[in-house]
Amino acid sequence: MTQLKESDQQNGTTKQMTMIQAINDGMRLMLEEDDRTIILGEDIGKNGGVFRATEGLQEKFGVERVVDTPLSEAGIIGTSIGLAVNGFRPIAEIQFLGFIYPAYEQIMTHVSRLRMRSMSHFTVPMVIRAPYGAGIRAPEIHSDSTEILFTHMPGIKVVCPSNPYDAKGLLIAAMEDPDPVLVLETMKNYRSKREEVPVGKYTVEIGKGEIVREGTDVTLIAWGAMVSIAEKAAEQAEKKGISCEIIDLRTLYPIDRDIIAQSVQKTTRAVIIHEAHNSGGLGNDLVSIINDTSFLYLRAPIERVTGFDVPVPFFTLEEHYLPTPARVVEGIEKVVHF
Amino acid sequence: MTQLKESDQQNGTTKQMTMIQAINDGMRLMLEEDDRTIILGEDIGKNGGVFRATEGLQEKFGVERVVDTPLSEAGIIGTSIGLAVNGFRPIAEIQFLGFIYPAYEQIMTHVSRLRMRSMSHFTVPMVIRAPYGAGIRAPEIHSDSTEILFTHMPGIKVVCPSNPYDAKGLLIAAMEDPDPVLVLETMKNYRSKREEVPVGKYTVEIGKGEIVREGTDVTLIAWGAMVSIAEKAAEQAEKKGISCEIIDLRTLYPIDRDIIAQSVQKTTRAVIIHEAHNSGGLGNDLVSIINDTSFLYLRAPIERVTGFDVPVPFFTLEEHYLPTPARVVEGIEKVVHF
Amino acid sequence: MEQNYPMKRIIDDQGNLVDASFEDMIDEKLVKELYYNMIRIRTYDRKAINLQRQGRLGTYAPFEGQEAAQVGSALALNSDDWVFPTYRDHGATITFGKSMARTFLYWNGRVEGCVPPEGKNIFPPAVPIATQLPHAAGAAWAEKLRGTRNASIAYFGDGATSEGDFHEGLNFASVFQVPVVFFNQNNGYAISVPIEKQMNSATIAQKSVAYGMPGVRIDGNDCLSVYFETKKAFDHARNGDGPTLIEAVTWRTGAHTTADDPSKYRPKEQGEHIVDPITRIELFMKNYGYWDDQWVQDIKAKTTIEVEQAVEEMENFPPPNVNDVFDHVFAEMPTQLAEQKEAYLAHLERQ
Amino acid sequence: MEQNYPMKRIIDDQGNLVDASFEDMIDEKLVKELYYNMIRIRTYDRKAINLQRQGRLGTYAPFEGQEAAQVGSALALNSDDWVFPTYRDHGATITFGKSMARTFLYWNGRVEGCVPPEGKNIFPPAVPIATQLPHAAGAAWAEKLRGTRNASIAYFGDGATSEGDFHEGLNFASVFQVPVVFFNQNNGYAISVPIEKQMNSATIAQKSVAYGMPGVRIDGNDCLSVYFETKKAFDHARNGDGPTLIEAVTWRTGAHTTADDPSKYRPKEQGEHIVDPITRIELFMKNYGYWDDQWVQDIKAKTTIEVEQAVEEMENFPPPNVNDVFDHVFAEMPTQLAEQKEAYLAHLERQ
Ligand SMILES: Cc1ncc(C[n+]2csc(CCOP(=O)(O)OP(=O)(O)O)c2C)c(N)n1
Ligand SMILES: Cc1ncc(C[n+]2csc(CCOP(=O)(O)OP(=O)(O)O)c2C)c(N)n1
Ligand SMILES: [Mg+2]
Ligand SMILES: [Mg+2]
Repeated sequence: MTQLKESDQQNGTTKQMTMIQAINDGMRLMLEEDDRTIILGEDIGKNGGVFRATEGLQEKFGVERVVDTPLSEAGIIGTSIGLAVNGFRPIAEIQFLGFIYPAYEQIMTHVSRLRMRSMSHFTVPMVIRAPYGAGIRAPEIHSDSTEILFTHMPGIKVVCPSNPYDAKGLLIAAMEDPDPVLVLETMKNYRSKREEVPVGKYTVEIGKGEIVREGTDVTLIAWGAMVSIAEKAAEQAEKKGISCEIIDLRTLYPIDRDIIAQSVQKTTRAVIIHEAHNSGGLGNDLVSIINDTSFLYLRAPIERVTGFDVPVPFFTLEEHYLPTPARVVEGIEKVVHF
Repeated sequence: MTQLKESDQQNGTTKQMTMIQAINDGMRLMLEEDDRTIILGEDIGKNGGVFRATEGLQEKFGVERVVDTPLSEAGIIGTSIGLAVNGFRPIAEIQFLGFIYPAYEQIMTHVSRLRMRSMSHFTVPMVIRAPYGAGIRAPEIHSDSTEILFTHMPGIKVVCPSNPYDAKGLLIAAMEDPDPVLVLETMKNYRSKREEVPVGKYTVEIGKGEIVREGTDVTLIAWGAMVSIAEKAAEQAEKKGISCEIIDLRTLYPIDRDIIAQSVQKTTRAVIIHEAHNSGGLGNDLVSIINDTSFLYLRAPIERVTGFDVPVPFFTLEEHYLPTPARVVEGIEKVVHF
Repeated sequence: MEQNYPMKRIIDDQGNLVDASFEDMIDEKLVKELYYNMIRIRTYDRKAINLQRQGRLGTYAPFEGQEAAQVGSALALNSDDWVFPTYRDHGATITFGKSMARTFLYWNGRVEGCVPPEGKNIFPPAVPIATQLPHAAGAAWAEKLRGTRNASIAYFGDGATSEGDFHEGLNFASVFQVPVVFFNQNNGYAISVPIEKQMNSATIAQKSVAYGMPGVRIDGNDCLSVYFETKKAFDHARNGDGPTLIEAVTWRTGAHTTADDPSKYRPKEQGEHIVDPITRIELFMKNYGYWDDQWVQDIKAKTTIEVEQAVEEMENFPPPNVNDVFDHVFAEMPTQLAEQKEAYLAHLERQ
Repeated sequence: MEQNYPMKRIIDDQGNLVDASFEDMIDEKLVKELYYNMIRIRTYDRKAINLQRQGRLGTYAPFEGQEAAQVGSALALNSDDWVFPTYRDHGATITFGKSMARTFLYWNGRVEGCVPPEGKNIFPPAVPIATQLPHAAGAAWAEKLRGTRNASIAYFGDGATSEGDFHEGLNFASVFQVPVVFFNQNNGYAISVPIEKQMNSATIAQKSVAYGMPGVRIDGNDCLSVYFETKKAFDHARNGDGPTLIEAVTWRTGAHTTADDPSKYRPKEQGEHIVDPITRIELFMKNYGYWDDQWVQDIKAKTTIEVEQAVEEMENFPPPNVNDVFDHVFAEMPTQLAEQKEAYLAHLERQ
């Protein structure tokens, strides 16, 4: 990653980590550093989490700080609110984003609104972690990507790292944030690659996207698992003589509008890629941002390459639901040859 | 309303009704006509509903068909699913949209997906009614307008009438629809005006918007309580020599893209008005639709006049949250003088 | 089941001591404190209804009839405990130390009404039913983890027992054995829905069985019983023995809110036999020599002044500030929200 | 509380009849049907695990150890009853009439696996925990309103009792006295979380007290006890007497799913003393003269063929159809979805 300081690598203070290891490392670090940190979730203790995100943490920090809860998402989020208001810094793991809905009321009405309702007297500095997205041949209902349900909820921030470095840095930033942060962890990338990640503490600023590929003809905007789809599409497009710039959005609320505006004003064209359904998807917000900031620069209608307006299909058909490099390339060609 | 047939009025088969009366009338009619109709909700029986939407219905149709349930939204929606799958046509009343969240999982995972998950073997022909929106000085949390949470949910339709005629017609259409329909009832309009409404059965087609004011310079798109805000703004704009066309969207999913495209291609400018938060709001979808269909026609960036990215404030401040005619007029001027 | 959860009472409808085992624990200070606070909050409540009728307050939820339950429980708390009320429990929160003026402000659509006095752990009223139960468990859990002797109380109604959050809150509390008291005011109705349609169980207390926690059913109009049973549950909690479910059987004399008409759904006779909780303690005070005419006159006069001053404070409160629409969403305002605010304030300037 | 809900059993671990009151109701037909179906579904289950290991099936949730609970309960149903299973209850649904091949398809990521045979009211497996309980209550309610004698059964695990939907489902069922049986398989774990961390109550059966409904705790590895107690609960339901909560205490021998490693969280010894439910009924059959070597050989051979044929059917099933991504969202496809479909199919053509 661009942020990785050369010094880190040189003096051996980095380590090869997958995204899930980087997440684990971030939590370990904060459990060590801040005794207000407490982790709650289903199967996160002895079992170390169904994806092993909390592997070894209960052993190291005890059952009072890494807590296996009953099977009850509203209970997890609801009691975390009480813990957060009363001095702790809970990290609540929701086993899959598709199972967060029982806690939706607690998040919508309390996690996000308590600061406002109490004029900042009570605050809820908590982190909710949720694996999300399709493409790993999971059983049905395990593959939702419904980020908009949380970006349309004033009072909570939403981040979505696509790689190990950002995952650890954003997670630590979330844990230090005075307000609630939802961390969406794209399952497909949990083990998809290893990278050098600093072993020490660092943060990636919430609210900032990153240019992960520079280009001149068209801007691709993506996050989570879609970043690598965008990258593959950009490579294919390059062979066709089209130069793509790629923004990894990283934070879904608040959105980094400047990075989008600057890039689109340079390239004059945009393709947005996300796995959520088209209708109501965050892609529409991005279209609005471009409309608001860069109307006169645009040379073609913005393309959105997204999941369809259908429930995420069973895994034998999920490849037909998810954006593919081929679909993105068609989107790119469409805006370029408009 | 434009749909009101002259014959209806002439042979006395219409009656003056408020929106809440029209809704009551629609339910009464379907309880009479279709013995599969059953209504479930909190305080809908003897009390006739907190807004009197079900006034008199339990008296007339009995406690088995107009059922006071326990205080449990997931229970209401969850058992309605079982009733619907097993031959009934439930209408579930949620007392306020702000209290629908405990049932969000049932709606998200089952109401909307059961047809798909069973390849149409099991279907859920049910109606969910929910009063929504701000502006009536209700206690906090009673004023949410979170339509996007349901338009981003494949498998359920969402309608939002702004007047008595549409309210009855859309409600009956919803009750006859083979799929689940969420009816958002804008509280502010429940008693705001009386209109001639046919006493007999009629439907307003789901998925169709309506031009409620014709104009040439700019298209205003609104629904629910925002339609009359748009109308007031249009009057003020007219005084400034600006001619506004107004679309009452009426159905929020699936959206009537044709009516939007036709109008915007004519006027070349658009202002979208909604009370939901700006980020993640349905206005973004409309911007995308215009981007997709009418890019080359647009002479100015689309304006969105919406609720802010804050929880709906307590009622002494709600006027500062809600779009006003004055804010809409500024939006209109902005697009016209771009 | 009902026989397993007999309704406990210390004084009966005629103000007679019916459970002599408490005799030694009852003293003048306690009786007068209970009485005084019940008078205070009743005066407050009636004033609020009047203000609402005069258009000087928004929709209001009265608690008349439930004073014994609210005062008896609130007086059993320690000052560092945590209180999680509903929209009907401002009798309890005022007794615990919430300002009357702020409470009026709440009912007047002012967010300032949610802010408790510094050092008093009073949550904003739970509006979505039963959502506060897990919060109370969580706050109590934090106390347990820190090793204090503080505890939480969650107030909730009979209707609230039907929500999933009731169940999840009690389950968490019992699994983690946290110091919380679940204090149910069973006033027989959830708006228009009578308890027989809310649940098939004969009592609410018996729901404790599902969580392996103690459950107790008390006469919620007997302020002494409420006080001592709540105290007992708190002692239990503070000693590390976990949560308790208390069902205080009571009655809402008036409407659900000022927007509600109970004659639509409640037979007129239904509450007629119920002796008002303030009358009950008055009879007791007279029967047992605690009554003091002068003192009663004094506190009533004092209370009337207190309430009037609160009205004045409310009405002279600085007007709502448009900045508050934007300023308390995040600790640091995101750029896009700052821009929305700026644009809106500029718009207001132009008007 | 535990003493109020003693674990009922008819045959013990050695296959001896310990409750003679059932002696007259047990006949060869029943015993053989129970045994035959337990063999069928175990053969199915083991095959599925093998297929998964060979990469011929997706992640799979085995039920070995729970056959008595699933077969005993499913055989107690009438053919028009409604079944609401979880992802672990295909032993029950296959017994009730679901096709083995379709069940394999489900585990192979095929939506066709959710479709029941015509006339069999089998819901798609509930994946979000406990959400099926209100559905079961609703379907039962419809039967009651129509005046039939049909009923519902909702299957769910010990972990499911912690969710709000468990509570809301049981509460609705008890308030409206609908004909539903809530059949809990307490296998001691929710993935890695043991029941002591899931709840503070000694039994699941006692949770029935909260709803004023009968609760019964049975040895879920005793297929006769499961059969007769389920039958009794159904009779109760069909007679208009409302719902029952059954806790069938059982044990999952294997992993939560093929993606899970129980040695991480479950002490090896923990399940060792548990006598396999099929061994149990075998011992009983031998003890009481129901055992017939030839018949056993025959049904095992037959079952092996049945399962092999189901594998073949699954593997020869028409490949997944991309149209199914779009075609079952609404009865009539909205224009915008039709356009998405058309555009995507055109895109596929171009590839
Ligand atoms: C989740 C939710 N659903 C519905 C409502 C609307 N509502 C407000 S108060 C109330 C009745 C509450 O009854 P109960 O719990 O007995 O308390 P009481 O009002 O009698 O004090 C209802 C249905 C709400 N506030 N929240
Ligand atoms: C709402 C929800 N939360 C979490 C999960 C993930 N999950 C799947 S199975 C399971 C454990 C269920 O345990 P139990 O109810 O005892 O049933 P068993 O698996 O033992 O049959 C969990 C936590 C889920 N499917 N749904
Ligand atoms: Mg009540
Ligand atoms: Mg289990």
